[in-house]
Amino acid sequence: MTTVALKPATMAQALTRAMRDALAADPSVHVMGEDVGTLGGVFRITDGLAKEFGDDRCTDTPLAEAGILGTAVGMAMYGLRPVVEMQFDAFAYPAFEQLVSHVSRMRNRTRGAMPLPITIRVPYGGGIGGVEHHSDSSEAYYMATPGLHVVTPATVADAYGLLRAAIASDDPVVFLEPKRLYWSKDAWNPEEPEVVEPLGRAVVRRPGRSTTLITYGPSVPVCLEAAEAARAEGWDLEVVDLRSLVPFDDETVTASVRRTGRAVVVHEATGFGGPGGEIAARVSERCFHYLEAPVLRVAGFDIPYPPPMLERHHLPGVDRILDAVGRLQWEAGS
Amino acid sequence: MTTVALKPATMAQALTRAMRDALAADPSVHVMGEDVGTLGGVFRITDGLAKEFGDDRCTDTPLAEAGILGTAVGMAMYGLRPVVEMQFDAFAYPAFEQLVSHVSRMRNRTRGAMPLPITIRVPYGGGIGGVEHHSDSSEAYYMATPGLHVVTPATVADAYGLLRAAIASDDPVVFLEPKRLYWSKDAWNPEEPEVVEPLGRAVVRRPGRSTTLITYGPSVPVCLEAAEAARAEGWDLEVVDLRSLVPFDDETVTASVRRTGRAVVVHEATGFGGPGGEIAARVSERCFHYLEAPVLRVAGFDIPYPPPMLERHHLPGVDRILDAVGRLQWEAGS
Amino acid sequence: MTVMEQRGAYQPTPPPAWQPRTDPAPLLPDAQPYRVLGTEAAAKADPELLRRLYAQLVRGRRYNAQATALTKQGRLAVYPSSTGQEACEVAAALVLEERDWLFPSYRDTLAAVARGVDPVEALTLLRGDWHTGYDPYERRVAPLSTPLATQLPHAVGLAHAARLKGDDVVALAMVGDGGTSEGDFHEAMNFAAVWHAPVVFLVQNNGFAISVPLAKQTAAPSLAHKAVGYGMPGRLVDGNDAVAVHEVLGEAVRHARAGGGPTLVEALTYRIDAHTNADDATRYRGEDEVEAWRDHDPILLMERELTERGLLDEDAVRAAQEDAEALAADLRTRMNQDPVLDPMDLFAHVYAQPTTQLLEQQAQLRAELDAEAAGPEGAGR
Amino acid sequence: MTVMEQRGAYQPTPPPAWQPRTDPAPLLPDAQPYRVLGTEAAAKADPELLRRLYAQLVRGRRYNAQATALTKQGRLAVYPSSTGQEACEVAAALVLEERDWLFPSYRDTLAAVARGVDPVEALTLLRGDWHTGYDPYERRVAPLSTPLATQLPHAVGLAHAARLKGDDVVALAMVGDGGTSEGDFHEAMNFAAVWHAPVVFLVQNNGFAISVPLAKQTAAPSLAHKAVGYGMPGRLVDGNDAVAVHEVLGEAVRHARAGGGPTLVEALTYRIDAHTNADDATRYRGEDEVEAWRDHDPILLMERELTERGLLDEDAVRAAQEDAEALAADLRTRMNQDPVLDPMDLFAHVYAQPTTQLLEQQAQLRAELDAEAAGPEGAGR
Ligand SMILES: Cc1ncc(C[n+]2csc(CCOP(=O)(O)OP(=O)(O)O)c2C)c(N)n1
Ligand SMILES: Cc1ncc(C[n+]2csc(CCOP(=O)(O)OP(=O)(O)O)c2C)c(N)n1
Ligand SMILES: [Mg+2]
Ligand SMILES: [Mg+2]
Repeated sequence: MTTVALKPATMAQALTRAMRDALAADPSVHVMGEDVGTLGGVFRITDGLAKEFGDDRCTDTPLAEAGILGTAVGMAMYGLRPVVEMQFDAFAYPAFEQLVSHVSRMRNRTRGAMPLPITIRVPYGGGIGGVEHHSDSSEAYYMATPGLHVVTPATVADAYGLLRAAIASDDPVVFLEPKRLYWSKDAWNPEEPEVVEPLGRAVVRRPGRSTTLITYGPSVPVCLEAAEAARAEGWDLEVVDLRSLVPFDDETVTASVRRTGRAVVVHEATGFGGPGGEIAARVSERCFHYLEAPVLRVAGFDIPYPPPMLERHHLPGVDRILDAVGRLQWEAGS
Repeated sequence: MTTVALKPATMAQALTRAMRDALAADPSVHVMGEDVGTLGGVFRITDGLAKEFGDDRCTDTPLAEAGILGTAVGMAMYGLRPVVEMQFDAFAYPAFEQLVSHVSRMRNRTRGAMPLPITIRVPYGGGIGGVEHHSDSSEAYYMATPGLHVVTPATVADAYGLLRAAIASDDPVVFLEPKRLYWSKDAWNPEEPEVVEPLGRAVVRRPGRSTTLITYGPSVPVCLEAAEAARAEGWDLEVVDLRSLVPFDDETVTASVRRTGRAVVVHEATGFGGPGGEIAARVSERCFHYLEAPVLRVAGFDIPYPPPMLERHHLPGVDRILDAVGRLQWEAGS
Repeated sequence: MTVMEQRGAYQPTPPPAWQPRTDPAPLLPDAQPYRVLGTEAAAKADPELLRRLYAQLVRGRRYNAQATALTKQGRLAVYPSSTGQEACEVAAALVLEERDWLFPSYRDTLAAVARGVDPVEALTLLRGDWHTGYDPYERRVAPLSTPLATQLPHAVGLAHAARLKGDDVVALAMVGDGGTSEGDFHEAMNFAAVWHAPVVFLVQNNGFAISVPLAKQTAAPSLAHKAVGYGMPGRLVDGNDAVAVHEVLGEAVRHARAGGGPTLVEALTYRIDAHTNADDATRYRGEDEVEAWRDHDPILLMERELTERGLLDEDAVRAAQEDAEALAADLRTRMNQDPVLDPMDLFAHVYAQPTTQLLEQQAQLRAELDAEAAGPEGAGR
Repeated sequence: MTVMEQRGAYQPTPPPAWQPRTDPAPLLPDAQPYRVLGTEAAAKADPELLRRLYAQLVRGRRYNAQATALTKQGRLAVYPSSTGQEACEVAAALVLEERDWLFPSYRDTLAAVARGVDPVEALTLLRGDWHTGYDPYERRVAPLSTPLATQLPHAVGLAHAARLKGDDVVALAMVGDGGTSEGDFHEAMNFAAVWHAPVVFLVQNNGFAISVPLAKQTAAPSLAHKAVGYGMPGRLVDGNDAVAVHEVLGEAVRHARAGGGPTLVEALTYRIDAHTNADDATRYRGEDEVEAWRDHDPILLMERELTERGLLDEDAVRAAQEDAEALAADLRTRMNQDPVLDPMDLFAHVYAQPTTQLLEQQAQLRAELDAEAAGPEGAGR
């Protein structure tokens, strides 16, 4: 336990610090992407890295996402650990073939001879008033691609710890950064940053007894807020922050739902074919005899991400979550 | 009812015939892709079309999938109905950005002013001894993309009818052709081909009472075989062929599962994050009080598609399906 | 004869008899960008055209200023200004016939406006009330494209389709220097050349892709040198010289319309403002560099020419300014009204027919909104 | 100084003072492909090299024939033959030092074999027992790449990484004419030039991408003309002239190693066999065309030269043939044995540590296989 006083820090600062520490600790770590050097990234997450480590270690690339990820593959083949920034969620799509056909499969293809320790940072999700193509939640694509880790922090400390763990991982990690939490603050001591346990562990953010909210990334604070609001209804909600979508922490999730008997999966991504389908399906499978009511999902609608002025209608908010929780209680009573 | 004698035809022939009839019926239909012209496609699905309609109507494109789909978008903007062939499942990935960022959203983006009636034919799935990148089941990616229809036939008649319906649709349709059913035969009269009802309707391929197998495409014949084999165990399985993954026919599926009380989702695609998650989740949600046991999934393992000599271990076969069905019966008895 | 067959048959030929498939020399750009203003060529320029371009430049500059001001007032979510690039924006719009198509990138709202799109509708995307605010078929302007270079194959496909239908329609597609690095740029150029499609590619090389300068984007002698690698002509033009851009683009459009195939035009220009209002350009470039380009400003160049030739009287200046102010005033007024939004639109245009699932979701939102409207009690749980 | 900074700073310059960033002239390919055999240049060629290349060509041809035969015997799932292209395959392997890297495409198993990869391991992908059959680090040969052109950025990244580490390693990447149409080709070329990476791109223009002839693939004067658009030299070579290919590639490799940056080499060659054993080439090309190329066969050209110069005695011919036969016999023998497969491998290499989910699935398969092994009773149904 540290005795240093905790100062509030933003998730953005924690991410920057994680890359800085990784660059300092391991000469094979290289940061690359569009505008990550001189500018420090459009979200300033790589701010100062080029200055401190030089543009060979933090590199402005040409504007071509497949090229960025494809060259990162080659760099990883030669023993480097590239940390790639995709400028926005939707701008990772041009790199999809490299991701699916190579990044995710190279270890398997070569029977383990050629692992690719690449971290692919993707600012994702909505709620920041972004115009079209700047607010996608694309995690379903990554979850459906074996060979990738898919990780997303919801707190400042996790942002640091999970990014360090991602960079240290010998497997490729898609590291999804919830854009709208970039400026969220937590008490966190950047002088003694906490390194979290290995990737793949969910955490109970708030213990509760009546229903489990299963969520991750940008929806974690929303669920915590909903849990607070639910007290007025007499509901004691448990909030599980998955942190890692792949690998999936069945143990933590199953234990929680077996305890509460009810579950709602909450995420911003489109409902149909989205991450919640997998989560709800495996919870239903593993907790069938414990469930008092069906596992419900509160997700983005099955529509392309809406324009800024309408996004509030699309995003799962406290009310929609409480509605779902309410429907579960009714089911139980029926 | 037709009185013409039915001759056996292959799914490949039905698909060719569907394009031929569409080209003949509508001058705005254009077929395009790699090797679709002179060669007639690597699977010969476009055989004879360039000869009959000229290379302006059936065009060999340069080797660039994003270019193919991107130019098809422009052609559709000008009132044509492009029918694009992606040579293999994994070779559709380079076109992912065009598909997700434009094809799926153009109607929405323009408030309906600019629909894109593009059919994207993708031979998919395994079981044909294909080397790496030739056997992917990529439907989860398409299902997670609002704005696309996702359709896949399992019979010769459906191959014709659904492809005609896809080409006639004013929305973009990802038309997934199960490679290993290309040479499957059915009694089908090419002189009087049957046009099926609108996209989006599942069909009960085999009625049964004890459990519903929910499946599509290449797994339909496997499920039918499993249903036959199950009679030996005294199980009467119903087989639902979804035909259309998007839109999803909740009505047919829900009705079936409510009747049988048990369900197994079967597909080749990777289990985790695959189509079965969505299907199982929505079935569980809608049939909760009717279910005697959890909805199970029999799917490909959570691994990159294996090499030909090992693929039989990966693909859901009759035994694995019956095992799952067996587990459900046990659950009910417990 | 089919459109496809016109390019002739192919015989792979063993090297002793091998010949280049076309003569590369005419496809290479000149060593210096083409210029008209301030050179001898200016004497030949049509005074009417000069005046028209001048008025459009003034109008464009004002439009950029007004749109930028609207971001400060919170009326636009973001605005990527084309200040300093008005010559390209305006010329791209003016060279086209009504039946032609313009494919703008996200920075090119001005080109759309110069082609006749209502500025409020052109700015809808950046205001945030909907994505594309105009009907693309009305002025034949494709939706503003945010994913870089992805609009280029669309332009090729559209031009090709028009040719297949026998229409003499040309598509002009706009892209930035950064966008040329994307694979879609390459694929579009190649399809255009192979299909001999009537399309003109206008690269506005404004020196930067956000913070990334051209030297980190390409090592080519010029971006116009890419053309020969596709078998199409590459042209280099002073992008701040509206007359030169108009002439080079006009030639390319006529060439395309006449069945000569595509052209790649690189216009050398400069982004005077930051990338968008949200960007801080001082992080990556010095003010001296910006100053050098202010001396080469498109309006300045035009004014000099017009003045020297005695073509710019006070009336013309006043008329141009009044027109520009009218545009700005109208824009201001209308953008200061809150847009009327219908959340139900979210579901209306996903498919031709909404799916049952979408209808369910629409009903859910409807109910939520009704509850919200009914006040805290109605909304209560 | 950093690797990145070496290219110099950038100043966007208003057009009156604008200059091309490099001189395009030296980047353009010659009008005719470079040839040595049968020309005066041949006199200067090292006899030892000629003999070595000859032996490798004979070996390569035999390898192609044997691999094709194995498809007929059901021992290979599919084989994309490089018959007729052996000069490129062999030269690509021979120009490299041990520390260099080769990035083959799916057709280039011969190049891998010529670099020392065990043929059985090189053919694993096409046999179907695993994907990559060899350890890429053993001979520094990247996995054969099936998705076209996707290996090119890998080669650039690896070469760049080597340079960052201070190693004088060169990467040579192979791609077909069809592959040049892909966006990844463009992005790789551009990254290589901007990063000044020590990489050599070898395009084997064999006239076809499956059935699609070059004229439907590009309208460029030559594929080598693409280089100038990236700011790297483009070279055109007779791809059936092993000495010429060896020389041009060797120069490019030395240039890259010395810090001169990347080169694009287009080798004009011809795919004598069908695309693969599963293809029917008569559907899209005539036998006369194939015949013309048989007269320009790489082995024939080399034999002519060696004979004329009295460098080819019976012993050398016999030695080459015996070596080739030994390779073929060994390949035949080993490929006729059923490979030993472990289905558990399916789960072993998805992640560094298998996930709990994968361990569950592995256990499931293990149980199924045990039941299967126990016979119909044990297997249940
Ligand atoms: C595919 C894609 N990647 C990244 C972005 C993010 N982005 C928006 S504008 C921009 C720079 C564009 O530079 P350039 O093409 O030169 O156009 P300019 O902004 O100078 O007009 C970037 C990287 C994007 N819009 N699309
Ligand atoms: C991205 C991608 N698209 C399509 C294919 C299918 N395909 C395999 S080989 C081939 C033709 C390749 O032609 P070329 O690049 O000229 O190489 P060659 O076969 O002549 O050696 C095609 C289209 C593929 N492998 N990868
Ligand atoms: Mg720019
Ligand atoms: Mg070829």
